[in-house]
Amino acid sequence: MARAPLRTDRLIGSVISHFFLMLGAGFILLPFVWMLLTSIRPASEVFTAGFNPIPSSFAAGTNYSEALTKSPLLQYMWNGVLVCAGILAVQLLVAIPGGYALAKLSFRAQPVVFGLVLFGLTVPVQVTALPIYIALANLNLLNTYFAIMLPFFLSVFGIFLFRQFFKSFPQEIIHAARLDGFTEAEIILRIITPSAVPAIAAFAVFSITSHWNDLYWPLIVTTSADHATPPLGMMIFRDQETGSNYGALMAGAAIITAPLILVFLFAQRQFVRGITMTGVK
Amino acid sequence: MSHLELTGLSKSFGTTRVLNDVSLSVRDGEFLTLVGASGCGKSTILRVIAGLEPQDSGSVQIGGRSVDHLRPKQRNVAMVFQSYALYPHMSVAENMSMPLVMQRLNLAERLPLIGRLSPNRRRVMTGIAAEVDTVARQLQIEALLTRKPAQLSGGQRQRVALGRSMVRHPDVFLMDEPLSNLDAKLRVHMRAELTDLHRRLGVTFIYVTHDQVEAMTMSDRVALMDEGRIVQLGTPSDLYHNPSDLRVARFIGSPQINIVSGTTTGQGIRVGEALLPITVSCPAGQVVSVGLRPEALSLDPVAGRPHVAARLTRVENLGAEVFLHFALQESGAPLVLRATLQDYERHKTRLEAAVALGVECARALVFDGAGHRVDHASRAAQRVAVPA
Amino acid sequence: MTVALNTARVSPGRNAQMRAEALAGYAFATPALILIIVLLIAPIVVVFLLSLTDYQLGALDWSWVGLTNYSDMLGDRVFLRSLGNTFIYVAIVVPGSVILGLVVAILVQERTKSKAIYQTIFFLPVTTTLIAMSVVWHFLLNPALGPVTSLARALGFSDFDVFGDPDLVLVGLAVIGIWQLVGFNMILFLAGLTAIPRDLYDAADIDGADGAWDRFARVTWPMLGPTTLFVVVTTTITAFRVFDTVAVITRGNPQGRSDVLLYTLYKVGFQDFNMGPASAMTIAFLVFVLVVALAQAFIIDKRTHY
Amino acid sequence: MSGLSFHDVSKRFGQATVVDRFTLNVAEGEFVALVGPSGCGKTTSLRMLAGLEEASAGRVMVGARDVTDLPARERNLAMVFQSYALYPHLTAAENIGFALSLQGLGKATIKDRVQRAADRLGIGHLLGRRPKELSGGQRQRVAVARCIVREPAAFLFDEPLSNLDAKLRGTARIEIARLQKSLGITTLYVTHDQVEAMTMADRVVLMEAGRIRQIGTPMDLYHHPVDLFAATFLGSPAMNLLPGEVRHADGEIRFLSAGLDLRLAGTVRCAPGQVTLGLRPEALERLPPGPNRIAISGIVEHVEHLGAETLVQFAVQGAPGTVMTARVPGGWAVRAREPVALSAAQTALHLFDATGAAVPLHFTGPAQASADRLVPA
Repeated sequence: MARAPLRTDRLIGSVISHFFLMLGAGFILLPFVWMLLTSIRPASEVFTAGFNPIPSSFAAGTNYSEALTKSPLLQYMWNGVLVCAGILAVQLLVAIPGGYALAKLSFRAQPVVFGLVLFGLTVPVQVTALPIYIALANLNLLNTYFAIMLPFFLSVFGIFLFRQFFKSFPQEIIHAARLDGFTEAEIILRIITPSAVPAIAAFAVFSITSHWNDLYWPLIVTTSADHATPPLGMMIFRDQETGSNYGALMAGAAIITAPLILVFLFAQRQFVRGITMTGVK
Repeated sequence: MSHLELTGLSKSFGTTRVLNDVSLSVRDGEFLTLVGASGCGKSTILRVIAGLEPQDSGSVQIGGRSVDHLRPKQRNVAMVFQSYALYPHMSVAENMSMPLVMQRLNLAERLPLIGRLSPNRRRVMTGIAAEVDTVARQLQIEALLTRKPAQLSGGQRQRVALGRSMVRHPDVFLMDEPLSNLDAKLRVHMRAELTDLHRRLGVTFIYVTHDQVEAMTMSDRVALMDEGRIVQLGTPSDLYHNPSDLRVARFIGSPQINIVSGTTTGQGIRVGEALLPITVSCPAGQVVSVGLRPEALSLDPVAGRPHVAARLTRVENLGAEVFLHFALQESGAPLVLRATLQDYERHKTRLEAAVALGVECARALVFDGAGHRVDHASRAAQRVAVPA
Repeated sequence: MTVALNTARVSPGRNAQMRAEALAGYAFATPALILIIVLLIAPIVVVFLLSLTDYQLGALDWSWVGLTNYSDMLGDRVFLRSLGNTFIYVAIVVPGSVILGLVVAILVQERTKSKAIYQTIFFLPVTTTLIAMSVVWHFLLNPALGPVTSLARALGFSDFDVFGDPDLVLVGLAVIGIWQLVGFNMILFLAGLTAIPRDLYDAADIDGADGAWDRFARVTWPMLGPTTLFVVVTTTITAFRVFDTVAVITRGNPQGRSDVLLYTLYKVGFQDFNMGPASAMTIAFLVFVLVVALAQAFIIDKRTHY
Repeated sequence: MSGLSFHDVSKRFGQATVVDRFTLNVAEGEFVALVGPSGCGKTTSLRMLAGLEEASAGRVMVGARDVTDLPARERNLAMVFQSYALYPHLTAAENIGFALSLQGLGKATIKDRVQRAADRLGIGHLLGRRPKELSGGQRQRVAVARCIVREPAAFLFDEPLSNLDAKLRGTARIEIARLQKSLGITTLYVTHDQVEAMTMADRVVLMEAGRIRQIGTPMDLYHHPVDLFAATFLGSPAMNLLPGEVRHADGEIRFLSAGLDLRLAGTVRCAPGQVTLGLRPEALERLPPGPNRIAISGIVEHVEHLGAETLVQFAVQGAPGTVMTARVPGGWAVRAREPVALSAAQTALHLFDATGAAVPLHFTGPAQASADRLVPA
């Protein structure tokens, strides 16, 4: 909608803004590009490459197969999938009915429960780590999938999110359902849940990304590679390979970051919404 | 029989009294409208009748039987919501069959997957589908059955919502501002369609609206509500011609009734310089409000008949009729006069200056200081002439 | 459910629908409530109690020590140093990522065709596993092998070792922190920007505020107030919890200049199993986070009039 | 203050032409309403004049000044937006004085002018509040005050009443019209509501699909619509329409439609062919048919009592499927399923040819007695 005399101004403005945006984009992309370049570089060249971006010979095959064979990368990823799926399933089972109860049903303890949820929103997981760790240690449950998942079965954020989402769900539809003869459980199952698909998708993205990428808790409760999640595996892998094989290391890094990046590229909209639903967590 | 009886309903939200001892008797097959400004408690009454909200005290009877202890689904009432409240993820057919599914299948049969194992289920579902088809045909929405609510226009959604309430053959239809989400043209059309539907079904309708035109045009009787009470219950024409209260007079009718304040004297009511020969039962020297409908004023004052002096401030010409806005000469109080185009054209030149407006005292409505109607002699005679 | 004292006043209607609702409410809220108690409330109480003991994992004996852990903590050089480092880190990351995020959001917002591409690129780091990318950054900034250093060398700068230099290490970590947060903040600001009604800019145009700066200062910036507050608070809390990069890249080195709160807490609690002091630190950490959260709630209450 | 004009202004978005060669002159002090269904280009035209949208072709002028290439702020126009576009972070006073503060006026001057404008609209006591703390009607007045405080060359309104409820709309309508007359300021007013256009404007511009269909005084448009679109857009209830055919037979001109045979008495000049007959609801009256009147009867389907008047919908006898609405005085007791006999003066008839264009009717017969249209006593 440029006005005629302003056209040149706009052009200059757009050139300047592109310049800064590209500079920023370069900064953002630098590690990704270098990760990919190094992951296809022969080992001999890694140490001499300097700033030379183009590998002289192509060693992707060696590096990637090494990354997959020298460490149980696939095992880590499988662990990651299991852990994330387990966490998400329990979170949804708890949070959807809980959110509905807080949003649409009136019972005496409701304000107290909601108050606890709000309080929980401000408490980072690191605060509860010590006692939960001690309990798990005393129950001999360290180094299990259960231990990795346990603290996250409760997602106060999930309960809060679904409560907010259901709060804006028209009360009239629920009234109509009650008149039609739905029980409250059926309202959740047949009315509320189908309508909450976008919220569920967004929450799933949020939950999966944060637990796929989490390092702190797995680092505490697992010491073996058997149950290590991808970030922990990455750490173990790096400690084994200290300084010696950057090509394979970068290939490993590429492999464990790839799933989420691919999902992100394919389903950007849902992904962004899922992650930005909260800044706190 | 499904006559409906409300006795002494009261309800408060916190410290706000939304219903204040409301009693109402609705005849079987009647179209009764609850009308009032937002927050007057009219929608709450509907939800109490449906059992969606509990009353604090009082009782609801349908067909002579108290339903206070019944859950909403057991009361056999259907409700059409302002937002239509269609299930967004279900097709039109599914939406319409839902009340019947819930009535006729037990909990196990309703379960997803497992429910399909029941042999009874298929039989019941076929029966329901046939009934839904019948209703859909009546409402001319049979072509929409496979669509989702999001793919429908406002008017179509409205019909689906009606259909959903019709399939269960309820004793009472409760309608909560069902037309307020439609555009003006469609609203006028649906008004006629709804009254037509009421006539065909012959079932009790309780209709809630804030729009006095809907109340006037559709109902057998209208209950005008204010602050949780019924102010007046009567036929539309009763409310228009014989309002019992200033609030009713103001609410019903568009353009709004003109209210001028006057003082009672032995000879009549003095409004500014003018003396209107209206004798009321209250003592002289009292301040009263005189209500004059825009058609009770005229541009041709007959000599000897009462008139008031006013000056024209604005003309609103709607083509078919003209609203003339005046300011009363002494007090500046606004008056609206409704004239035909011909009358207006005829008097156009005269209107430039201050004019005398004829007042048809027989149609004047007098209200005392508390806003209650006060009857007057000239009025009583007129009453007979008012069409029912 | 209480038995109504005055049965005449309470109609049976209340009981039918309301009781069903209340019953369902309790049923649905119970799992959540149990988890809240077991995984949130009880642990916080336990952590607080632990902070008053000398409990060590695996030890049979323990005793109450009162506030000793707290007084020790306030005298502990390592703790104070990590607290200081954390604040420095926050002080770099928050302004850096918030301002850059805002600038990028405004620039991106005005692009038409390339908007989606830029948005994707800037958001990319948010989706990635920080550990893996920390390894890459470590390599990028490696004084011997890293391309950045060799580029600097080629441009005539002297050698530098970001993660080996006590004065640079926090800056280096902060750069990674900013790198990861800019895109996230950009998205939040973009959401704030799109929520500004176009009409306001039209009105500003007619009113005479049509220069880029006027539009920003008179419309955009005031309208972004609540968003900015939210972004600052979230970024502060996220930055406060810095752990991954430290654990992978520096492990507190060199000379403890990159010890941060959570890393120290991790070492004391989960490597040395000194549960008492670790619990005291946890409580300190919780207090900081709660202060920020309360400040936010307070400011929102005071300031957001629209 | 000055007039406004559009000269062959067009607006294209890609392939779509939203406004097509729009030409209009608004005289100094005149109130012109742009009316039409949504998407007809009325708002785009207004925005091009305001400088918020660039014209693809043509010139816009404020007074004698060509402003086509000027930025919005240099056009000296004030606008009230549909959403009011009040700055939520500023108080009512700051909102009203915003443009003045940009002009660099002194604090005292601004305060004084803001107060005067606010008092004029009866919101003087609300100046310290923020938009969020104001009701819809109050916001709308703040938006108007923001315009008058600038003493602009002209006012532009973009559906300013559409966010108000029906009652408030009625009073706001009168208020704006009065204010405009007392300030004597040139005004261009966009609305989709024909009642607003009819009651407020000196002249109405009816638009459809980016083009002007008719320009004229409200009464011109109401009584002499140029085509079917104009005829049905204005007036509520809408004009009754009856498709049929005009035939010349036996020296008479007749309108035929299914079982209906209306004799158009007098000498009407009208070519034979397919036509649509139009009749406003108020033209149908309870008078016996006579010379120069045509009779229409039917069975009542639905009655709406509005108090002062009654709307009667009836199925027209002889024209199956056609339902007409008659608007009659409130005193008439009429019930559904009863027969009605009505008539209409010939002068109240409208005819439209197959393309929808109005056919001019000239009644050259005996003088049309005004008694024809007298309201029954």
